[in-house]
Amino acid sequence: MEVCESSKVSLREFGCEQNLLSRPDGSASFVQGDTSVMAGVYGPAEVKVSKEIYDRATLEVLIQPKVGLPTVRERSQEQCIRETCEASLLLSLHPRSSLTLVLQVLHDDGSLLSCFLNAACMALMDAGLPMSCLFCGVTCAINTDGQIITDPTAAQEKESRALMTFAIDCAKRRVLMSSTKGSFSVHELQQCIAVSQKASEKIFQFYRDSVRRRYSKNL
Amino acid sequence: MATAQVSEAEKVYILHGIREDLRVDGRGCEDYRHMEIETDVVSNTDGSAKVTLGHTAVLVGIKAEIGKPRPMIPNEGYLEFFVDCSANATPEFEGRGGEELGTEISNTLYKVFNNKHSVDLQSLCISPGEHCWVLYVDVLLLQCDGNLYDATSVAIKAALFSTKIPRVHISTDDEGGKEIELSDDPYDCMRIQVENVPCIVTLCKVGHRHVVDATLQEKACSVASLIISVTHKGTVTCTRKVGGGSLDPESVFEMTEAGKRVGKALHAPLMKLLQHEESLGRKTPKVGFLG
Amino acid sequence: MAGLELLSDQGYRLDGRKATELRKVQARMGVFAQADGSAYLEQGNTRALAVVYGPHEMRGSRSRTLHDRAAINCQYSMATFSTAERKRRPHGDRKSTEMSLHLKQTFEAAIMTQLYPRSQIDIYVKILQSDGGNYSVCVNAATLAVIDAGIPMRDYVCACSVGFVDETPLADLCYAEESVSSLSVALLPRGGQIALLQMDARLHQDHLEALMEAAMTACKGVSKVLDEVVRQHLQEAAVLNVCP
Amino acid sequence: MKDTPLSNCERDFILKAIEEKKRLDGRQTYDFRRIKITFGTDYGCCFVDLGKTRVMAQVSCELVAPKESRPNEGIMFFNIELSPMASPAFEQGRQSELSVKLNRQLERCLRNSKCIDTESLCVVAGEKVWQIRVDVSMLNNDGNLMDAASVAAITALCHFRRPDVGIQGDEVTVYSPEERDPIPLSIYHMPISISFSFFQQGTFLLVDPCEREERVMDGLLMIAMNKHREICSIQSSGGIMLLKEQVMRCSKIAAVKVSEITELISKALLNDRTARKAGGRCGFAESMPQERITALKTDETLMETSDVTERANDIVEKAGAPPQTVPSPLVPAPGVGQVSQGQQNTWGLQEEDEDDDDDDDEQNGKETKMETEPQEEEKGAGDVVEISDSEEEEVVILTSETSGQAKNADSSSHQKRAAASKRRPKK
Amino acid sequence: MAADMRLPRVRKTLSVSESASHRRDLVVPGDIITSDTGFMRGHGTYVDDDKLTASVAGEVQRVDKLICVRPLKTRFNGEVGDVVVGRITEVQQKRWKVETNSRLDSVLLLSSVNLPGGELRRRSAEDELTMREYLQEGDLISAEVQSVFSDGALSLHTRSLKYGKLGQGVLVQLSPSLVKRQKTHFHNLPCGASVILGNNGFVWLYPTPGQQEEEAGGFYTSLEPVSLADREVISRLRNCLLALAAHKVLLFDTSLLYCYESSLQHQVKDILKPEVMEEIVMLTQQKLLEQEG
Repeated sequence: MEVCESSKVSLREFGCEQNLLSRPDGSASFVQGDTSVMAGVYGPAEVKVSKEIYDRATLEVLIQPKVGLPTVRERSQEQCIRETCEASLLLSLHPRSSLTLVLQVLHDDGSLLSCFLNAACMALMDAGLPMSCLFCGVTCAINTDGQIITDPTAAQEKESRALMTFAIDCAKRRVLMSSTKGSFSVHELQQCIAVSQKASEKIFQFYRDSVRRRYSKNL
Repeated sequence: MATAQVSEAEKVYILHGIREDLRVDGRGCEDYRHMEIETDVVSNTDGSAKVTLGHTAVLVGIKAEIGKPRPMIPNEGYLEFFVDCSANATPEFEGRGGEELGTEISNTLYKVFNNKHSVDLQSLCISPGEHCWVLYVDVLLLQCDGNLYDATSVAIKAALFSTKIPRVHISTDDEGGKEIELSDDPYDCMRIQVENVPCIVTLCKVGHRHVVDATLQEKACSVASLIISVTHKGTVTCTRKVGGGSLDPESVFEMTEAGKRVGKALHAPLMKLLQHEESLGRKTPKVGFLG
Repeated sequence: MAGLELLSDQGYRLDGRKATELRKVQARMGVFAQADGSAYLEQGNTRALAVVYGPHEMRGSRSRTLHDRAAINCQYSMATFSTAERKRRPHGDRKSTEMSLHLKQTFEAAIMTQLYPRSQIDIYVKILQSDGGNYSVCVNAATLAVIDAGIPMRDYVCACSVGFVDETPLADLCYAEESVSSLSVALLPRGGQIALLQMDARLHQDHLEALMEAAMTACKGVSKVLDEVVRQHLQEAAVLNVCP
Repeated sequence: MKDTPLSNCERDFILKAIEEKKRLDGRQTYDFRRIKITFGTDYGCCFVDLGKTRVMAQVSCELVAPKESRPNEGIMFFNIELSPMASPAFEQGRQSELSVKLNRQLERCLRNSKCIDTESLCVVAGEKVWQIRVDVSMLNNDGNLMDAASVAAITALCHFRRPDVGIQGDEVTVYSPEERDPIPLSIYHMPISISFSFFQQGTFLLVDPCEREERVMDGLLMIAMNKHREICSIQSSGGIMLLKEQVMRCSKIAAVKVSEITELISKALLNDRTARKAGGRCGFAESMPQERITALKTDETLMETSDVTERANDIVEKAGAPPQTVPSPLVPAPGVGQVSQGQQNTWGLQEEDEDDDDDDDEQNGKETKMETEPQEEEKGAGDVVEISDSEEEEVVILTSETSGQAKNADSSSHQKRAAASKRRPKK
Repeated sequence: MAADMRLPRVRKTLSVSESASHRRDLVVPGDIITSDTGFMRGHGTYVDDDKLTASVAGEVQRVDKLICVRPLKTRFNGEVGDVVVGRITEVQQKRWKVETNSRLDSVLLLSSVNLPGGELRRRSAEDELTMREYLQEGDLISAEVQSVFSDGALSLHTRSLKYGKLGQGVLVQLSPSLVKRQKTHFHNLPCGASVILGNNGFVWLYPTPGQQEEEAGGFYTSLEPVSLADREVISRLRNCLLALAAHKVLLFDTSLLYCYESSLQHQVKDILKPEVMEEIVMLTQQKLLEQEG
């Protein structure tokens, strides 16, 4: 297996704005290159009796596509994100209540799922919800030459042989969630995980910086 | 209302009354309530009729449209039924509340009317396999006071009687394609033979006897009823049992016999009335809802 | 527009009416015995049937209960055979839902709902035959039905649509005229208050006043007819009523 | 989820203020809030901020068969989506009264006023026409969604470019933007909806109500107009009684507001066009405010990945053949399946372990709370991990080798740590 | 078997006769009744610009300084002391909900009924549990309005031997405004049946009871078959009531009795035919006028 070229292993510029909407309890927009997502969090709030869970909060994740109504693709992404969030949020602190995370696609230029994850994490942080750890999403694509590309654009995604998105927690750099498409070897998978772990450090550093910047005036 | 609430004592009173052939409103067991029928009441349709039976009111509109014959029967047209249980009839029907009842009635109507023994479906064919007339029979329930099936069937028969389908002229153009032309002349039209169209008689089993044209209160006392469609010759074309209770074979026989008798007698005055109305012509203004 | 001359040089419209002439209005109150109030109204070839139930105990979800007034619940539907082209669904599409909303809004303004806290009033309107001005006909029919039900109202609500052709306002549009431009007004004639105003047309602002004036005059015309119908109904009933 | 109800005193306060011609945000009665228009990366994507209300519009197109009644006209489709992001009271996929009202008003405002030349959208008469779809998503509801939506929709339509098509015989080719420049829609005029809210039985009138004001208002009058002072639609809503004079006054105010907003839209469109021509990047990344402390941006970052392959190799080698640790269930007799009995049961043990662990943690947490705090701050993130590492090692020893348990315990230790760190600021 | 089919008839449009057009007491919504501020505003009116205005269509009625408008048809607007016939719709804790054709369901409290075993018996928790045995959903009762709640709902009581659960008989639902207020609404008609003319427009027709069985406290109903003769009378009375109501004739014992007498020449089931109905009502009115004059 070829050693991947370092030039491909880069993250597009990314940015984030927190607390940009007035209605939600927490909100954030996250931009990765041209891909951008807005997230809003409501909760903990009253929950419908039918959805109530007696020992923890009910988390609902909704993805709003840019055009038309949510389809099966959005539903499966919602599932991935919900599981990730459930793993990191301390839901048992808010029994019998509801948390709603709404994600709105603003522009899709590849690595959408990882952008969803990052926006979700920033919004949850903004909402002040207790979490056991932060998480971030990294998308890796393996192109036909076997090269690993992190944070691919839509065009790169199209040309790739395999596409993997991992959610990584900040404490141990463990994989919280993985979603893959296409074919790849075990070795490649491990490589991608390793790359993603590396990339996550940058993102976590960015989280840290942005939160530090945000609270710079308060402290 | 679609259903009426009746206390136990009232039930007993109704039950005993029917046993003695004297119903609450003074009728015998095989008497219908006063019925008013008028045809041609809605002008956007090809045929229409309004029937009131006691407080029950039904409006039927028939629209003829050109469609494609069913592949299995290329030389026949067909009928489509839709029953709109509107909220006007009772607030229970608001939103989707009336859909269930509507589907139930329309399913029965398909069985009763959409066959070549009831309506001459071949006359609805324009060119076999290609074009035929589709009659959209839309039933609108305006008020429910029991016995919807009978009122609906009478209204459908009357509406079919009044239906005027424009004559069709088929011409062939140079390339062999057929062109359909509808006649503009309102008098140049096709009528539907309604002689064999059956009427529905609903018999409600109350206690040990059965009644026709049950009111809502009587319906509430009955556990099962039999829907029988009968032609003018007294032939039974369809029977259906509705309601949760059961009927023993003897009473089914008795009810069918009674249904035949009642149904047969229903056709003669209906046809007489329809012909009488037709003979009045266009000069007498329609009463419609203004009466 | 559309190749049709809506207003001839002599000032006549498609159906031979003058510009400000209303269609013939015929109505009857108390059509059905089971409802609390009912009315049938035809305005030209548009015909509507309105039925009122209530005020009665809240049905369905109690959460809609209003503690200081009655909740008004409207449903507008069209008979499947009411239009030239057969309709598939009698109600539930966006347009009928909007129409139901508009009716609700109109009658919330006119009915003295504060007299019936925690109750509900149902108004169901069905278009049997449609030839333009559906909203107006529904409002007029529903007004009669509400009066028939003995529910207190500030005043009649009368509705009428007007259009604007060749610098001339046309009153009470039929279907063919409606496609060009239409302004519908629901008016409480005595105070000149507008309960609902809706316009679907491109119209220069300067013409608005003239058009609204025409609409209000037309509504007042309708109100005269309704008034006659109600008085007639009252007398018919009261003539026979032997006063104690 | 239900919207939080407005308290009576708030209601009274707002009404009182309106009577005194004052508004919550200090505006005058006829003032609009600040309108900001930004564009997305694609054509036909537009954001409108009206005060704190924020909506997004996206225009898209596809080739479809035309309606039978209008064989040579394109189709316009509008959809306003009340995304639950905008307000907790909005539910996904439900046709609420509000959504019907907004959708119909937008249709009336943009479709019925014939502001777009639908005939130019015809490709092959009777067979293929363009369907232009406008999706408006509400992102934040702070009142007056209608005006924001109408501005967003018309701006997006102006901004939109559809692909060019070529017809050769029966074949229709859609050219990609690289092949041929996309074509803008032909727009005759720009109708903009202006909302007026009425209070106290129509005695008071406000332009551009915010969410609080919308809650206490009696009713709304929406007038859609273009800059030629042509009214495209009027709609009153809510149980209000209007007088003719009020409607006339509103229409005059609307004319002024519309010309202002039209000006703004044209300017925004022009700016965007020049920016795009200059080849500059445009999109959200650019529109993100740099000066706010809530926002941060980084540039493209490279990563050191030299050891990635080694690490991957390491892991793969170490793992080797996957250990068959999963004990197969014993079958005492045919047809009887059994779990747990006679097998290695880890459940009871694990629970105990966790309990112990918890206790430990709790004590740890309490003890270390005071002492470790300065330390932690100094050392930063790495150290926190270390502390937990040691804990985790313990955990790993205590529990059996099933990974699920390790993870379980792991997360519980995380919880503790988070709990501990949460306690810290209280001090 | 009989099926009576016919074409609908055009309603005779009454030319607004002189006598009627002079009736100034008929008003429609929005009509100004008086601009004199000395009057009090009653039901069916409101004050607009100091003018007393009608809000419903109907007859103006004046009692001293109080002006009301009584609509032809309306829901029951109950007052204390009114006799009502109602149907139980719900059994709740310590009370029944009763449908009485009012704008809200009426309430019958457990404490406002006579329970078996003496009038002054304390209501025990057991009684609460066995409420459904006394009155269950669908049962009809006669009762009196005890009080009116602030939202307009009525509180009923049956603490008199004449009130309580109703047994065999026929309920006719009419408009409350057609029922004349009288000293008593319970009548044993000489034709062989009894009637309760509820103020709420619910009229209960039942065979005249032989003697009151009082021990059950009004919760016992006989299920013995009613004789055919009684049935015929009840059915005839029912159809007469509907005929009178269709022609908006005020209902009280005399009008009902006259109508019954006028109908005797017809078969019971024919009474509801429009032309017969008209004839009977005309006869009734003549008799009523004769009696008056």
